[in-house]
Amino acid sequence: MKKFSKKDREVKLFVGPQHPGVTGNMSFEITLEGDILTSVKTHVGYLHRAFEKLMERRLFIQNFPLVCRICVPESDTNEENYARALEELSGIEVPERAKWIRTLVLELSRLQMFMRWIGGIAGTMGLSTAPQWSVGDRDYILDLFEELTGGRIYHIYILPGGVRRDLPEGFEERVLKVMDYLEKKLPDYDDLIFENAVFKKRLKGIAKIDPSWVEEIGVTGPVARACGFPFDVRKEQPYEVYDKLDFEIITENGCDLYSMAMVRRREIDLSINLIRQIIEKMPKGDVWTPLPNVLYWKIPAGETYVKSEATRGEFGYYVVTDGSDKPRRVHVRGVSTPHAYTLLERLVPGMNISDFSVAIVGLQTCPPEIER
Amino acid sequence: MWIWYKVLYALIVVIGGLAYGLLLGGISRKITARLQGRRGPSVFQNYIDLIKLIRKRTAISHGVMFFLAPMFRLLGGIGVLLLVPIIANNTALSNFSFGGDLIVVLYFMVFGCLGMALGAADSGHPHSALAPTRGLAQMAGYELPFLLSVIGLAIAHNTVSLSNLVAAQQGGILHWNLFQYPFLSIAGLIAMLGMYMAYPFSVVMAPQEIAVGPPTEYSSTFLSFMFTGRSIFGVGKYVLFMDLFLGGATNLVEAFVKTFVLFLFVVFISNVFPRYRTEQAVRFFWTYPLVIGLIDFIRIFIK
Amino acid sequence: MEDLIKRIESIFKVLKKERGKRDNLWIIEVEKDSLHAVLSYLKDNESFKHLALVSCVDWIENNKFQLSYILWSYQKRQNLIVKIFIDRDKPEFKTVLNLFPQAEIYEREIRELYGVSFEGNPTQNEDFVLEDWEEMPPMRRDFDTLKYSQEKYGDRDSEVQKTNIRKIISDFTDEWRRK
Amino acid sequence: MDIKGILKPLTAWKRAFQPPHTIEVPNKGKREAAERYRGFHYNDIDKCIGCGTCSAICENEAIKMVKVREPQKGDSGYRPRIDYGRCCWCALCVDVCPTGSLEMTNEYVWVRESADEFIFTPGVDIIGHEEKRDKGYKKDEKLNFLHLERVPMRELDGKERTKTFAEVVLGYLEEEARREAERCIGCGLCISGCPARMHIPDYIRAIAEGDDVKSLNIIYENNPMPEMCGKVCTRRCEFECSLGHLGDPVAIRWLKRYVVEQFDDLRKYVKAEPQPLNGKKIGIVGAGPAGLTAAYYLRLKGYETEIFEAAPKAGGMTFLGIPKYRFPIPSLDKQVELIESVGVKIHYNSPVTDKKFKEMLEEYDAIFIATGLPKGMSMRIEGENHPKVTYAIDFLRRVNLGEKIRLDGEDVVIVGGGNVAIDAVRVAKRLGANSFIAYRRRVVDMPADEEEIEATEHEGIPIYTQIIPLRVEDGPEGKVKLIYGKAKMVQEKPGERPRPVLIEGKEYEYVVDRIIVAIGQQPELSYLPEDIRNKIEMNRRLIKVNERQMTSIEKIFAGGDLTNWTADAISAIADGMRAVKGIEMYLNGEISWDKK
Amino acid sequence: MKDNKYFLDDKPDKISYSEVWQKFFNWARAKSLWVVAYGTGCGSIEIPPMVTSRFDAERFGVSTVGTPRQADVLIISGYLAVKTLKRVIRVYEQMQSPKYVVGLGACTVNGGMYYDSYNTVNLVELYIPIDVYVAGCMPRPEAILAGFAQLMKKIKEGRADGWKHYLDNFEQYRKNQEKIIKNWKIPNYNW
Repeated sequence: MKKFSKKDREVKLFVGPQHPGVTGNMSFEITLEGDILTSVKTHVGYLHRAFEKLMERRLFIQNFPLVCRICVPESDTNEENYARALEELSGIEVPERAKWIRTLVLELSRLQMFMRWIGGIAGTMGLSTAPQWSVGDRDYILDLFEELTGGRIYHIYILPGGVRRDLPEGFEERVLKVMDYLEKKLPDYDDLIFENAVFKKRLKGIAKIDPSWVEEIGVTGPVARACGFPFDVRKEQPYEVYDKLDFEIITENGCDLYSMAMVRRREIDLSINLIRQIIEKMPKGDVWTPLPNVLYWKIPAGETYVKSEATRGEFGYYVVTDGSDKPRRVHVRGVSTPHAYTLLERLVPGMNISDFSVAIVGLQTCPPEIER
Repeated sequence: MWIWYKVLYALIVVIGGLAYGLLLGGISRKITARLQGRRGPSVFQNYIDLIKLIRKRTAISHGVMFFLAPMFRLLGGIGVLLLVPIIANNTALSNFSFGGDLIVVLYFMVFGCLGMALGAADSGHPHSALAPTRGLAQMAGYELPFLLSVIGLAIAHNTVSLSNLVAAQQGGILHWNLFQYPFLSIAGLIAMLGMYMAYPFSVVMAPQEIAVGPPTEYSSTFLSFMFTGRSIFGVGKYVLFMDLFLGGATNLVEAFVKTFVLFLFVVFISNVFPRYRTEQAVRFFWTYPLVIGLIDFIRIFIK
Repeated sequence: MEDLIKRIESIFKVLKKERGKRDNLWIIEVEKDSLHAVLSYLKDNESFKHLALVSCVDWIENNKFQLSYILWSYQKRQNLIVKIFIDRDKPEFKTVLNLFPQAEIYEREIRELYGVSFEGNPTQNEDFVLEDWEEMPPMRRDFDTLKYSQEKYGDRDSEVQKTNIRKIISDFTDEWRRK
Repeated sequence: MDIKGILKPLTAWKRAFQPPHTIEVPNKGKREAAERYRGFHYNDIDKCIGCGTCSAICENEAIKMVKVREPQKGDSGYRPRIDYGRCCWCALCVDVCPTGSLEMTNEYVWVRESADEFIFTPGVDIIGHEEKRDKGYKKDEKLNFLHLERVPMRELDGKERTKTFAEVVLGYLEEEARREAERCIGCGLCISGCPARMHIPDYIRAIAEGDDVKSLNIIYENNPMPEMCGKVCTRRCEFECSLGHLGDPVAIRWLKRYVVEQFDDLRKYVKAEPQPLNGKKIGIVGAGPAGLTAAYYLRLKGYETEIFEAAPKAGGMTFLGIPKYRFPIPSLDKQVELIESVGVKIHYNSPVTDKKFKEMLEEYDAIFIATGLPKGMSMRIEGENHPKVTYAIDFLRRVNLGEKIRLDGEDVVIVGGGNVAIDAVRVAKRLGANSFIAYRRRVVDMPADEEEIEATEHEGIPIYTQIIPLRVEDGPEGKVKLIYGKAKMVQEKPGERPRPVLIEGKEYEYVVDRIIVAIGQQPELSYLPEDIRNKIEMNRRLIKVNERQMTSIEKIFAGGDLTNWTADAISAIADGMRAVKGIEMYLNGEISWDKK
Repeated sequence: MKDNKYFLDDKPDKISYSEVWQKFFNWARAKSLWVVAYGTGCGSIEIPPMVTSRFDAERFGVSTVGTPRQADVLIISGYLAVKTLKRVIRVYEQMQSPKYVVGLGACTVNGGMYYDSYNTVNLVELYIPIDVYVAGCMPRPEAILAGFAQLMKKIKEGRADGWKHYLDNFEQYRKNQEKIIKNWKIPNYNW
């Protein structure tokens, strides 16, 4: 009788790009032994738009409609990062109020991303009520964005020198109203999701990260914080007005998906808290320092690396200028690049196939920012 | 001559069952929508979906088994529906129930699922091939508490005829098995959740994990057969559980009400839980319902 | 931070050092051959454990590729960009995979988009974002993406060209200016 | 077992009793987008000037300009056509639009079945959201990409400057010039205003980039007298500047002045390399801007050029007519030096007579006459020949030629409202007179530059308006009396310039020491031989020429104020440029009088 | 297994039935549109809001399914990278007729903001037939719903025959597709 080798028992399976369990347009080549994964290979490139090449062909100001599309659901971080890089290289000062407004926008953006993520993580486990609620509630934040910036998803609101428009009249109250609404609804989410027995059972102990990996492979964001590492760019290297806000870094010690989920759950509270603080402390004044003539704007040669805390971790922009009116090179550090490749490859062996899509949503991989 | 009447009645029951099943699906969607804070589709949406599916063209071939599987599914559904008496001792609606119908029903229930599994495995899609293994594992899970409760009831009432079971529960609400043998009923009802692939036990049709499970490759007319089969099967199971635990029905209105309550129970649970992993689901079935059911089972034996 | 640069200078040859536009950023250029030693020293002795990014810049005028390694120290809260230049005609370098596992994917990206090969990186020749790519590596400065796109993918509206208003204005009355 | 965890989720059903928050679109009405929503474009095509800035800033090349109407001054006639297969609704075009005509409405539904229906020209193609434009993304007054405020020019103080003939305008410092040049968006509409079609955006760009030499050379491509233009040009380009619609136009004139002022000796910096002589000779009468221009560029093209000038200096009216506080002599010399350095021969103090002109006709292959308008126009009223009545042009000429005139304490009335009138009144003020202006129409109707009118205010010069001179009489104590009537403004047709009509009956008078008449000038053609003078086709008092500056007489080209109703230096330069082209074509046989 | 050049063995033939039935089924088709859950581009960011509680596309019978086999509608949500195009064509050919394609956003019409990118196609209509285009970048959920309304109207009127057009002009489409996609063999990491 022929003995089956391990190789014979292995099944190769392709998850994505068209697969309901994959966030965004990416694919994974997984090897299965029964229900257990033995290895994974990540494939991206389905969303490659050659941003960095296109940016080298466009004026600095023309790049803003591009950068906000680099990570689709979280456009403001991109805009803010790129704007800050240009400000640094060209020496433009930003008015105080603009900084506060930027921080407000960033926090709102984080908040909507977390709301969306709730839908994602619960949705991958089949709890379709959660995405229906959270994506619906997220829409109120998008309405705020629409009112403030004129766009729901792509805001093109943060430009070098400040922000594009001042807050509309009564905007602060409406923000607070939405925050009140969310705070009222969040206990429902806790009941439905975060305290759900099945939810806990599915997430606890899954995708267990070895804390030593965090520094080794450059894991950042909630994933690192779930391992007890207080890494948060907002505190580490405060940008905009984060140094003037009062908050603590959120950490958990479980190192598994449940801890990551709880970090994100608590980040929602933190974001709401920060938004309230910002609105309370926001000063009056100008929101815009006029740029040089944008059609001919040249920035002296130099290079810089700026970063900020996206919902997924350290989002960085490496910008090189050569004194012309176009950037020489813009390289975006997509947060989830190490998460989707190096970390996932280490996490996968021994994982159940049912947990695979939960894990990729739990790590919050975002293909557009990996491939750009 | 009576056999032709029987066939006519059977046809009416199947069509009525289908209509009712589709309507329940529509209502389920509406209720779910309400929970999720939205309007939801019309309750007749499922009818429209079915009409559309029937006239979609299919251009896929994966072999004979692939085509037969939906038939098995449909047959299993019709079999279950036609064997359980909707209204016991009613000429028209007691269907083909006979002395040992409970055993045959159990067989038909597995038959449909097995057919499905064969078809899925034959469709050549790795995801849908994964689904039967999960489905069978889960079946092994829920069949245990279900069989426990069915056998327990059979022993308790000393019969394997559904009509007799129903008859034994007549005479007031407290005579229902639900109250007579509450623990067995709980085990049976939890097993029913598994049977309906309701969350948290929906490991077979797990869209985020293995595409959409067995019917991944199915489309158009075949899918409509599956759809029909599922609706009829669903109604059949509701009727079965009504007969087993809720004392059957003496008229159509009662039957509607009772099946609707069972349906609400499934909807009530399935919308607020995520899905278990396969082995977690099996483990769940083999622990809590089994243990709970055993309490009554032992009680029956002692008696 | 200046101490650190001095310490590095005392051990390695630093070709160029430059303070970034903000306080906690320094950019140093080192010799190509000593890069691994520098990174290794920074990682082990100076707590620069977090490699944020490996990037490549095409300086086509000088016929060079610049490779930048962006490091971050959690303890010092400092960013440090270590850069080297390699020859554009012979785009080869050695991998830093043994120091930073996540460099694998950044190097694969550079390999695909710039054509710089990294000796010792086992997966560098796998597809990253492109599939069946036959032209020169697309991120190189001499690759004309607009031309490529229009030739390959077409353009709906090509008959109306982008109009130069300047030209129209200067043309519209005075014949004498026309040749 | 986690009982709490199993029961808690069931409480979520309480949400089922809250009303759904679904927005019922599109079956039950339509949801309006936010006030600032960046929806579809709207363009007010009458306000739009077709500058193409939106097209320039669009990173997607979604905006292309298409011809909608005939071009005219300050309006290219092109309008943005937007391709919604490219647009990304970033609204950079709205923020950069210099007229504010481009807006975005908050409409957002655009569904089509064919891919070809996504191209439209807002304002031309009506798509249905035009009426609802009260909401949407609009230009913000403060926060946009344009720099609407001009860098102020430093000037001599008003009281200070009436005492001397020193230059009033001090010119930009380097930093100011860069800042001002930076404002230009490079649309090129200014070119439509400039008769000489100078490459304005290019040289402004060069200034902004700090390359003054490049800028100078661009300027010299079609203007050999840039410093003169930089100081006294009527700057019609600035009226067409697209930034002028919402803010101040770019100070094109001051920028040109800045560039040329940077160089003491233009000969070193201007790359003027004349081609070797080709044996053809061109004679030019009059060394005004037109003549100098023609001579300079013809010489660069290899023709031998000679200019005959009656005055002791070149420059024509810019030398004789323009007061030195506006255009000092050294500036003029600098430019003439350059022109002479390329090989242009200028014969000073050599007025052309009819005899000489006949000789010239023999000697030269072509003749260009640009003798301008050296004679003042008369008011055609009684007593105009009074000795105390002079013509402004004669007055200015005398002053500029260095005649020492003092008018201390005299009352001088200047009749007229043009630039010459204002020059005369300011010169008279500087010579010590209490001069003032009497004009037929209102101040707003004055043809003089606004800036000049403002300058009179700074210098404390009154302007009396709606005054119609009736006659001149002898006044007491050797003074002279100007009798005038008041006028009322009558607009006959809407849109027409109102006409002053005398209010009959009442008469007033000014008793002054001197009356200077500045109501226009006329040519002096006595040097032309009689047969030519009789034959030559005239357009009222000016010579008629075609678009190549050809007169009706073979070999004779004409230009400058002599042919040109606008009568300013830049038009004269343009005439010169045109004549260069015409002469070249004539001598190459491309055009001739037969085919004319 | 024989080396199939195309994903389909051969092109499926067309259906024909009487007009009344046609109308009835067209009505049913219009009322029940199942969208394949494939976010091909950044437009997929507005699909979740559309199908969830705030806009609730299920009111019109629009719901998502996980597999192309069962789907009626393919949403091209924005730009198509070359790598995605290959999968999109495969997904489209796996879908069963009658099938419809909705193009979202500027990128599907004329390349959008990636008109000069070497990796995104400009004119999607060259490779698969698109029934309804919705302008926007990205279109709001309301606009997408309006697009669906238009698609429903088109189906009801029996004009939504992009799939027929695809079959009729299969060679032409294939030629266009082959111009871009070099390697038609299915890569080993795709099903």
